[in-house]
Amino acid sequence: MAKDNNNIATMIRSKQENKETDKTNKVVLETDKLTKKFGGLIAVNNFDLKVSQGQISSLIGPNGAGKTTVFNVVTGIYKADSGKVLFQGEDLAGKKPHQIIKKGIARTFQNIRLFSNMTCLENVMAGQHCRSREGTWSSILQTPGQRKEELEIKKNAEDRLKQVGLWRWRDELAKNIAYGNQRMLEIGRALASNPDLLILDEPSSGLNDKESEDLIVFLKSLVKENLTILLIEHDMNVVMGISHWVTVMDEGKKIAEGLPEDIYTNPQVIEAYLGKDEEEEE
Amino acid sequence: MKSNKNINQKNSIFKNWLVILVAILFIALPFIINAYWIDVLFFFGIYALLGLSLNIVLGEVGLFDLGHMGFMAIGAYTTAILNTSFGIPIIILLPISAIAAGAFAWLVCSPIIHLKGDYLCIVTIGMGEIVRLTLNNNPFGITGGSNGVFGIDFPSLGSIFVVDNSTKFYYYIWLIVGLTIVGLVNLQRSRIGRAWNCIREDEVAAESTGIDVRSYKLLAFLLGAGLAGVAGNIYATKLMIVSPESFSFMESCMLFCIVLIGGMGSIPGVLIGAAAISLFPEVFRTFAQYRMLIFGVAMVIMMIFRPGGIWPRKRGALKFESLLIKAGEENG
Amino acid sequence: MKIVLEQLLNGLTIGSFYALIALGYSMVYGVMKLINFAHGDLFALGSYLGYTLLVFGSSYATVTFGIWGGMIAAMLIAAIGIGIAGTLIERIAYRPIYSVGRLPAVVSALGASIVIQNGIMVIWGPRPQAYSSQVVPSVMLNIGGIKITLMQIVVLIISFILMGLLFYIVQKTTFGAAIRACALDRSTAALMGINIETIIFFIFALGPALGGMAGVMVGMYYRKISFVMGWNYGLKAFTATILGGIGNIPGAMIGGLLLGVLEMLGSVYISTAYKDVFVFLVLILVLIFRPTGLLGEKIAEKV
Amino acid sequence: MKSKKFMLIVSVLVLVLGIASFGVMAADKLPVVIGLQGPITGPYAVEGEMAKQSVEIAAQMINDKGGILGGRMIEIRVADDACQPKAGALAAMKLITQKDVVAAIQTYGSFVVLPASDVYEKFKKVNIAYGATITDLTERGLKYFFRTCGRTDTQAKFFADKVVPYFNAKKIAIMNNNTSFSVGLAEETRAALKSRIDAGEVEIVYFDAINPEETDFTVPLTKLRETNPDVFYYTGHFPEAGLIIRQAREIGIEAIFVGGDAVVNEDFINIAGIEYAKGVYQTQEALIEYFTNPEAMAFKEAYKAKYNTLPSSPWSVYAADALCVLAEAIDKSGSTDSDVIADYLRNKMENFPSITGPVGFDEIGDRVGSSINLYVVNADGSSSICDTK
Repeated sequence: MAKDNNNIATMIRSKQENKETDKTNKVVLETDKLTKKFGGLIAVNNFDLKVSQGQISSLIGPNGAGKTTVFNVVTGIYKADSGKVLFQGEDLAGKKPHQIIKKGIARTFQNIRLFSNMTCLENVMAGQHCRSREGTWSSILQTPGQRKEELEIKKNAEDRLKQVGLWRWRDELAKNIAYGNQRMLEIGRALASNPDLLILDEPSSGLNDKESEDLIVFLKSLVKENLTILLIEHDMNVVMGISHWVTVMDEGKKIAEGLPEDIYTNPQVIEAYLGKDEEEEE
Repeated sequence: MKSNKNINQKNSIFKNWLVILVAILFIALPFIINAYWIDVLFFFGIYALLGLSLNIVLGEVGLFDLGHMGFMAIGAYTTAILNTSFGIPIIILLPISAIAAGAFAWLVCSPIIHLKGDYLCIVTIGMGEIVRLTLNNNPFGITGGSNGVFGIDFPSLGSIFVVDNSTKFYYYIWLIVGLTIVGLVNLQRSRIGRAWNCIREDEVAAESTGIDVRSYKLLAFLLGAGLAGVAGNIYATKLMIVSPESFSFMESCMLFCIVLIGGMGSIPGVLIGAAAISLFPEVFRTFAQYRMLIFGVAMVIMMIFRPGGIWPRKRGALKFESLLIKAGEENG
Repeated sequence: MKIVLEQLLNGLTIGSFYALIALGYSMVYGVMKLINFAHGDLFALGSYLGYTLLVFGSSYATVTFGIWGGMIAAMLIAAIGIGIAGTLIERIAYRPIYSVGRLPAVVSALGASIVIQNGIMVIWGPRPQAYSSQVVPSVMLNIGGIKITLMQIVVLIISFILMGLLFYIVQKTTFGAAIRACALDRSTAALMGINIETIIFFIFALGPALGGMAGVMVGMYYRKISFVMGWNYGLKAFTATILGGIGNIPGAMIGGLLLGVLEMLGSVYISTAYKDVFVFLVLILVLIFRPTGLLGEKIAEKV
Repeated sequence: MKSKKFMLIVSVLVLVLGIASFGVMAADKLPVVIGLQGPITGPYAVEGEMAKQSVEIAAQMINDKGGILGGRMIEIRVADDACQPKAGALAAMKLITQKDVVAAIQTYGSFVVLPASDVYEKFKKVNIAYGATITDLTERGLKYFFRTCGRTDTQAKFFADKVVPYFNAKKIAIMNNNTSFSVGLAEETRAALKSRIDAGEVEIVYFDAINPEETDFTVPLTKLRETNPDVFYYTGHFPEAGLIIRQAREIGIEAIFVGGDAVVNEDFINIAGIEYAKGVYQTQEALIEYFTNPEAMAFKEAYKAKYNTLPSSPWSVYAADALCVLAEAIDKSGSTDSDVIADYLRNKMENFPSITGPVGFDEIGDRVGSSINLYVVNADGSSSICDTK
């Protein structure tokens, strides 16, 4: 554990160096007093979250804190009981998931949800669905426009596959590739929709150390391309290593937010999260 | 499944050859066989068309539809009633039947499309039964009750193109099946087909990937029903009579089997499934009352030994899938 | 008023048949997530088995047990026979394909259904058979102006006893708890030390056995049996299952009884010919507003 | 993998072709082949089975007498239509393509006869229907279509003109089972009664359909009971009729029960139980039991000898009739040509003594000279004719 902590400390240091390059603090995503109940259980309680443009924000908290529920509300899978979700100033209330991704929020899932019986390439091609528009008739008749668009989709998908390092698995069924690759494929699929904000639900869970490190490098490279990332993460190495901003959640409420180094030393957080749940990671 | 370019390339050529061979055989067949077998093959074509239409809903999108015959019935009765009462030519009624069946599907499926799996299944059964029972009860005296509607014309276009004998009907149906196959293969390779498959694989992920699940499910029902409506039109003109007996729940179950025996979402599979379901009973008619017994046993055995169907759809072959998209293909 | 009561009783009688058959669908579905399309035909087979027993064994059984005893004996033997048939079908047609998903099992089930239906036709012939009036007493009762047959009362009593018994087994015994556990989560149940094999054997024996008994009762109540009757009753019972919430055992009972009464209402207030249209419309409406049936639990989608 | 599939396809095609070649087998010179299209499988398999038995008995009888056309035997070739319109058209095609099939006896169920008769017509093959009574069938002006059974409108007229006065009935309930035959008879009856209704002599108090696949009819019957009819005319078939009479009596319907010509038979009595079946009336053209003409006696004897009972369906006897008629036409005209046979049947055949009495055909192919009677079931299960004048 001690070694880990050292590790984190180094990461924080390197983070501070990066600080200067941070972009403007324009807020991309904001939740305002968000509340979601399941029966009697209040999963998310008056939760406020801000995600700034071009940054990697993390949402952390012990199991059952309501992090994934926040994601699900933001991406439209659940409807909020009260409160607002604002994306680039626009209220997302009542929007369906497929409309929200079109607005520019793409996501991955905690327990990877790929289209298992489709190839990796097809998975990524499917990711571009909201960015393409050819209709039923042009598809049946295979009009030149449709053919052109399809080629573009394919070209983009191939680029994305190369970007996430899965080019060699392009024709393999998604269910047949290694777990770590599946994680990357899911990110690739989300990226294929050219999002402004990428929401990742525990991207490093199930990855080995090497893969985790690669993931960190990869996510950093994405931010350089002016992508905003919001992630739920349990792996403190990852959180501390890449986050610009950390929000801590417990029992549906926000208990702290701040720079990673502040959070790392925040006694409340340590008590709620690190203190209790360190052993439970994974 | 190894993704080896060379092998795929070979398969591609092989597959094309196979397609051409089968096509030639189908064109030549009426010159070899007698009228009875031409008719059998005609009904094989009808089942193939129906199987293809159900395959959109069941195979591509994974929606359990056990009332598909209801859509065909709408198409067939639209043709029959409009032709016998108003004398509208059959050819014009072909698209009208498709539209009527599609519109019906859209209307009835809109409120129920959110249902999951088996619940959707029973609702489609209910819908099919409602259609059949209503037709049987002769509402407003237009469906002729259990007698059905008879005296339907042949499809014709002026006096030059008249489909009036078994051979012509054979070519007629297989021409339409052929066109449908081309259209459906194109669809399979488009974003629409991909979206459908995504919904089948994982609805939540599909929705989050930007696919309007509800609309695409409805689209599948609409297209499937429309095609079934076309099949209904041709069926009605061939038999010159439509009666509710032809659209029973049992027939819907047989369509379900066509898709599953062939392989979900696989177009060659559907053709094989349709062949199995429509030719088998004819081949075994000599066994009289044992025929259906054998048929049932065959279905069970089939599923035990090839649960994925005879010719399941192959994935991982997107590279050579493009018969028409050739450019920029090899080096991505 | 009297008429309404009479109709209600009739509706309940036919509803109790539906309920008994629906239980078989529901139990199998609950544990296996499989629609056992052959179940309706097993019910018909039960009818024919009971018919043969009553024709050939009636004199012996009646001498030994009396007329009602003979009937009960026939029901029990038919139940055992159909229970065995049910497990056989599970072994042959379903077991080899559990691992490959649910859809192949649908085809296999339809195949099994066709086999049983046509098997009955081959063995007993295509003519409809009739339970003889010698073995089935026809006694009319007039209770406060309401005309009811003795057979109807017997059928209702037996059905309710059977349903009560099943309800007790499933809800109150450890074995029932095991079944319910399997229905919730088969793999976890297995980890908890529940023998899944036994449970599957049991549900595939008990469900069809109930159906078989319903078959004998239908034969005794209506007398006429035909080889295609399984398909009709099966479809109705399946509808009842869904109406109540598939996989839910009290749901199947309530769904069955409700369906019987609905049919009755439909033919009284709408039209006999449109009765089934009415029933299916009600089903669709129920599902639009309660997508998992009346007693079905709302499935919270885990994302 | 691929080659396996290829093999599969090839083998399927080989199978198809192989079987196809069976169809074009060379015709055997000796026997005269008559096709029988009937529902051998499916829900009405019982009708197909009996028709097959009856026709075979009739053929046997003719063959025992030395056959036709100077010693040629009659051979029956059966095609199953499962009582489906589609399969009906296919079965017709199957018989037609067997070049040695001279003519066909076809099938049970008007909605199957309709498409099948069109096929026969197109290929100029004489076909005689035995179990299809809806009026429209012969009204289509077909050249090769005949039927040995009667039409629903004759029966309806008989009910209106003879049965209603016989019982001196005022209130009439009519129930059908939603099959084409049954609805046809019910509606023709209503039409036939129209003049009396307009004159205020009778009243139709109940007119509705039931679903024959059901087993519980108490609800519609209770409705019927409330209308308190004098005569209850059921135009459906025996399987559900047995249930209906029993349930009707059990809920207290006292009305006279009259069945259409598909109601009363042995199975009906079994299902209803004799205590309810006795006293049931039936409008019926030809119950085989009552024919005492030598042809019928011989047929009954031969049938009983082989199957130990009489055919329970009224229709199968007409199938046997059709065979006798065809045999006669072929024998007398000395030809197996369709046009000659059709011409003989239409123009030359008159009062040919067949099993169900004298047979002749009118211009549109309907049988002339069939008489309808009212029968009543006796306490021992037998029936006797009522004197309706």
